[in-house]
Amino acid sequence: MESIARLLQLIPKYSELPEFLRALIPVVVSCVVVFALLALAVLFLVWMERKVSAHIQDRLGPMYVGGWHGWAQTLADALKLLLKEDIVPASVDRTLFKMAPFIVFLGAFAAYVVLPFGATSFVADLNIGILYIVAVGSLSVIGIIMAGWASNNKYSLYGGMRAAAQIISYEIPSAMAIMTVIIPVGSLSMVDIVNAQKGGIQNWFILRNPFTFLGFIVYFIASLAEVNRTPFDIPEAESELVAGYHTEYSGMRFAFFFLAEYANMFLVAGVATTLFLGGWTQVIPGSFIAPQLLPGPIVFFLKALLIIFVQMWLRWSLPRLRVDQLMYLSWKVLLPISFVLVLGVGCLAVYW
Amino acid sequence: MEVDYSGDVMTLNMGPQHPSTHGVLRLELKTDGEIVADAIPHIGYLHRCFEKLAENIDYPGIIPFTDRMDYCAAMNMELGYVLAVEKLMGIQINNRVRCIRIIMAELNRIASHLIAAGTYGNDIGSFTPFLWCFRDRETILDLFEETCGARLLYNYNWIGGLMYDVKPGFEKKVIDFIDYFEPQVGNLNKLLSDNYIFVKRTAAVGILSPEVAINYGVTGPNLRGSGVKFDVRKDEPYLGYEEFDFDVPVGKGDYGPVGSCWDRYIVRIREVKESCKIIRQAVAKLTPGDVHESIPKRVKPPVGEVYMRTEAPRGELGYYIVSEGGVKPHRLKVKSPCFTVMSAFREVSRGSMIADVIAILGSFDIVLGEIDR
Amino acid sequence: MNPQEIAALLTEKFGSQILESKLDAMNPWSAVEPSAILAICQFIHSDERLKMDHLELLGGVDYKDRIEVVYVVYSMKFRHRYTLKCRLTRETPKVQTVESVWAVANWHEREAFDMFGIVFDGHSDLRRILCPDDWEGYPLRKDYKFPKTYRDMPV
Amino acid sequence: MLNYFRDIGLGIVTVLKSMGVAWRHLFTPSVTLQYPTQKWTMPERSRSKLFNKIEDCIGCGQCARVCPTNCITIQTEKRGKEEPEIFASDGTAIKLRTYVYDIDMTLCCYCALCTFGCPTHCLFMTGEYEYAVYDKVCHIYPFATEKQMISKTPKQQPAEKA
Repeated sequence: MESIARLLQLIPKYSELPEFLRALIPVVVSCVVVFALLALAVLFLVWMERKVSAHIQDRLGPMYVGGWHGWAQTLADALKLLLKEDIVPASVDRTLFKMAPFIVFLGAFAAYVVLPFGATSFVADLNIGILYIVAVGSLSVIGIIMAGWASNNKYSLYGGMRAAAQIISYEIPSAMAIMTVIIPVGSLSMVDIVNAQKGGIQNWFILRNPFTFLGFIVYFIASLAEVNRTPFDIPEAESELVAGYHTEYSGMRFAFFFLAEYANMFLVAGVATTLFLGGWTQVIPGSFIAPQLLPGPIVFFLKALLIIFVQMWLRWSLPRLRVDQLMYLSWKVLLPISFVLVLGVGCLAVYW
Repeated sequence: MEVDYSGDVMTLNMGPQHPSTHGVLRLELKTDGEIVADAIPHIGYLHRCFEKLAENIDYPGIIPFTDRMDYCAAMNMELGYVLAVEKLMGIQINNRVRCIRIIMAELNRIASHLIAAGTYGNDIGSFTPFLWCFRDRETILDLFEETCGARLLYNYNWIGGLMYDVKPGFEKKVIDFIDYFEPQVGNLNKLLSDNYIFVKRTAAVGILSPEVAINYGVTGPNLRGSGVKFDVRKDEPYLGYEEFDFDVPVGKGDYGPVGSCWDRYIVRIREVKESCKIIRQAVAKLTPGDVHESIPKRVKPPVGEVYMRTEAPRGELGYYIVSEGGVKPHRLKVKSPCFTVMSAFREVSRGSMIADVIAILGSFDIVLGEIDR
Repeated sequence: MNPQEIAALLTEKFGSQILESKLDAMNPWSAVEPSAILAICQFIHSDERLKMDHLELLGGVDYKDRIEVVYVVYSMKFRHRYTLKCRLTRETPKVQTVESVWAVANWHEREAFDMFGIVFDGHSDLRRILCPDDWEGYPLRKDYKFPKTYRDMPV
Repeated sequence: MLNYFRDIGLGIVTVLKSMGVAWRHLFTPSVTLQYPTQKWTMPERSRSKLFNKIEDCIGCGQCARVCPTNCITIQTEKRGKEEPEIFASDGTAIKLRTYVYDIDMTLCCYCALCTFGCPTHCLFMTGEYEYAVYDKVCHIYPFATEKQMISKTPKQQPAEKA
């Protein structure tokens, strides 16, 4: 946000604007920028998912729209969804039904505020950054339950209930895994966490010690479950619950759920990148071995894309778990492991 | 509308339009949370009056309709029918017809089992094996198309013979396909069959004990999954299957009790390998001959009745034909394997979870066209 | 056991209730008294020499002057098959259910009821199975007239 | 306890194994055919749209009789004595004028039984499979070119079969 404010200073007569406008405009502008980036990222991710799945399945995926490997296919699909009739079934709870997709999306979107894309490219550096992400990120549960309840459809209800149970359960191991990073850094600020990992790949938390490495694995699995990706996609398991909580949605509102899903995917990948893969920092420290070839935000995106690719790769090679197995994994496997990790990291911090 | 006041039980209608009911089947689930207290199947949404239609069409004209019962294994459907009519009329077929019929039936069995395995993976949540299976199935359909011109509904087996002789070079293509295909089964096993998540989802779920299975008239891979070694091809051979050397795989309960969903699934996978074996032998036995040799000019069976059963991919397919001496059958009753296995569904699925209901249904490998006929 | 032995065994056990046997047919069969069908089925299912534990087929046949119910039974243990027939009147076709002997008979009997109107006495759930619940008439009877409409929809 | 760790271990192994298989497939050539631009050649026996070479049709009606779905409508009349004799390409004399020869492709079940009964082999199935239309009526393909010459009172149709 600071950089955007500085850029806005360049506009002639900007400083003559009233005080509240000068406070508001950078906020709005940065929101728009983040939203645009997010939409672009989502479009790209959807395209990427189609391509990854297609090639794993010996197909080609979309090939026509846009020319090169169908790059504009998702754009066309998004436009189609926006142009579609907004169907609200007769017996739904209208207010909740209309609100739910936006709340789900809000949860994903709001968390981007503290995600540091580069050394200076972030909206805000809150001192409780990671806590804020965990808190705001769970907002989407409310939206999902709202969608499930308001749809007045039994499949949606099942989807909503499953999602609630699942996301809330997996919040705990994921928060524990985040703690394995917070303890050595000693700060909740995302920027501080990245700065603690400066100086090349050996300083990243994923390679710092076995506890943080396992922490990364636990966080990765838990985050998969939090964003409802296979093998943990039981809330929208299409072979059981048709489409789960968004069964009754169509057109624009469905697009928002879709957007939120991929935005969430990018969010957890971004958080994992920030916490464990050194955020925007280079793989090899530039100053003395190699020049800084790529700007920070691009490095960040590449790292996040790598994680997202693994997510997709997993999705297209594994079957889905059952509800009880999912809960078993969360409460009996991930939770004890994450406790041990926190303990271990704590010991390291105290006695090393 | 009936209202159930008995506490927390909710009625969940799964189907007729549901992604994993494999067609238009409706399951009335009485659910208590995720637990299914009772699952009542309702069938008949795809009823096309096959048996009534058959009474109004002459014998050769029925063959295209038999194709449409089990559209995944049309060759086997028509094979059962033509064998029944041939038995009724006392027609002898020559060796070439016999071998080509066996090759076609076994190829179609592979194709059908590939669909079964693929869609089962899809039911469990793994989408990739589905497309891999369809990729291989496509090659089989290409072979069929080249031979008889159709990819799905063949009308290839005729009473007393075949529609066309196979094209020159067919044998080589079949062998090439088998050579290519056999390693692919291992690939599928790696991704799906031995996947621990898949095993956890399917083993110890939907146990069908041998006694219950026999009592419910379950046949085919579903019965063999329960550990009963019974295969019409072995135990009541038709078409000279007794000359072929193949095994009858049964469920052994590798990952849990015998008769689980996983056993039923793996029996199909193993059967595919046996089919490959049979095809190799049948191709070796293929002798020159005329496939139209014993096609009767006019199909008019004598008065009588016949019950002929064959081993279709989904189990024992029986045709019961009553002839009153006309050009049309007086009565044609089909004993469809999926119909009987579906009647056992309620028994098996009681007390499982919603996800398990899907797993059980998928492991039965039903085709609604055959249930409703 | 071959069909002759099975027929002999049945005649010995049930005597006059076996109305007619045709053993040179492609599927050797015996026509039995409808009132005795349950007892006969229980016998062939549980008898140590027969053990006919697999009901392959249960279906009706309309012969214009009578309706027959055909039972094709098979033994998984001894691998032998036999066919039983029940001859019923067309006006009030009624026979005892064999659901208690083979569970699979439940659906087969429902189908026979749906298609021929054969009433199975003591059946636990005798509803239509393939046709809609409010369908009129029994489609596989020979004198069945196809309706022009169903619920005001043209058929 | 042992089972617990065994479960976890097997889970990890299976995930890695599945991912390995999937990874290999990421680089295998795909089998997709880009349909509207690429098409495969239909085999010569392929059964799609029916076609009747009406010049060779002798109007015998074998096809209509054998069709299980009654999708072929054929009406003929005797050719007049004074009309010149015409022959099908295989030399069969055409004694009937076929003035209606309609094939309803919506009813056709593509069994090809009609083509085998045809004595002059004028009716055959082509490999053409792209004939989607907007109206069902457009799927009734009339092949007859001649007009009815002798007006006759329509014969009493035989009572419809039950």
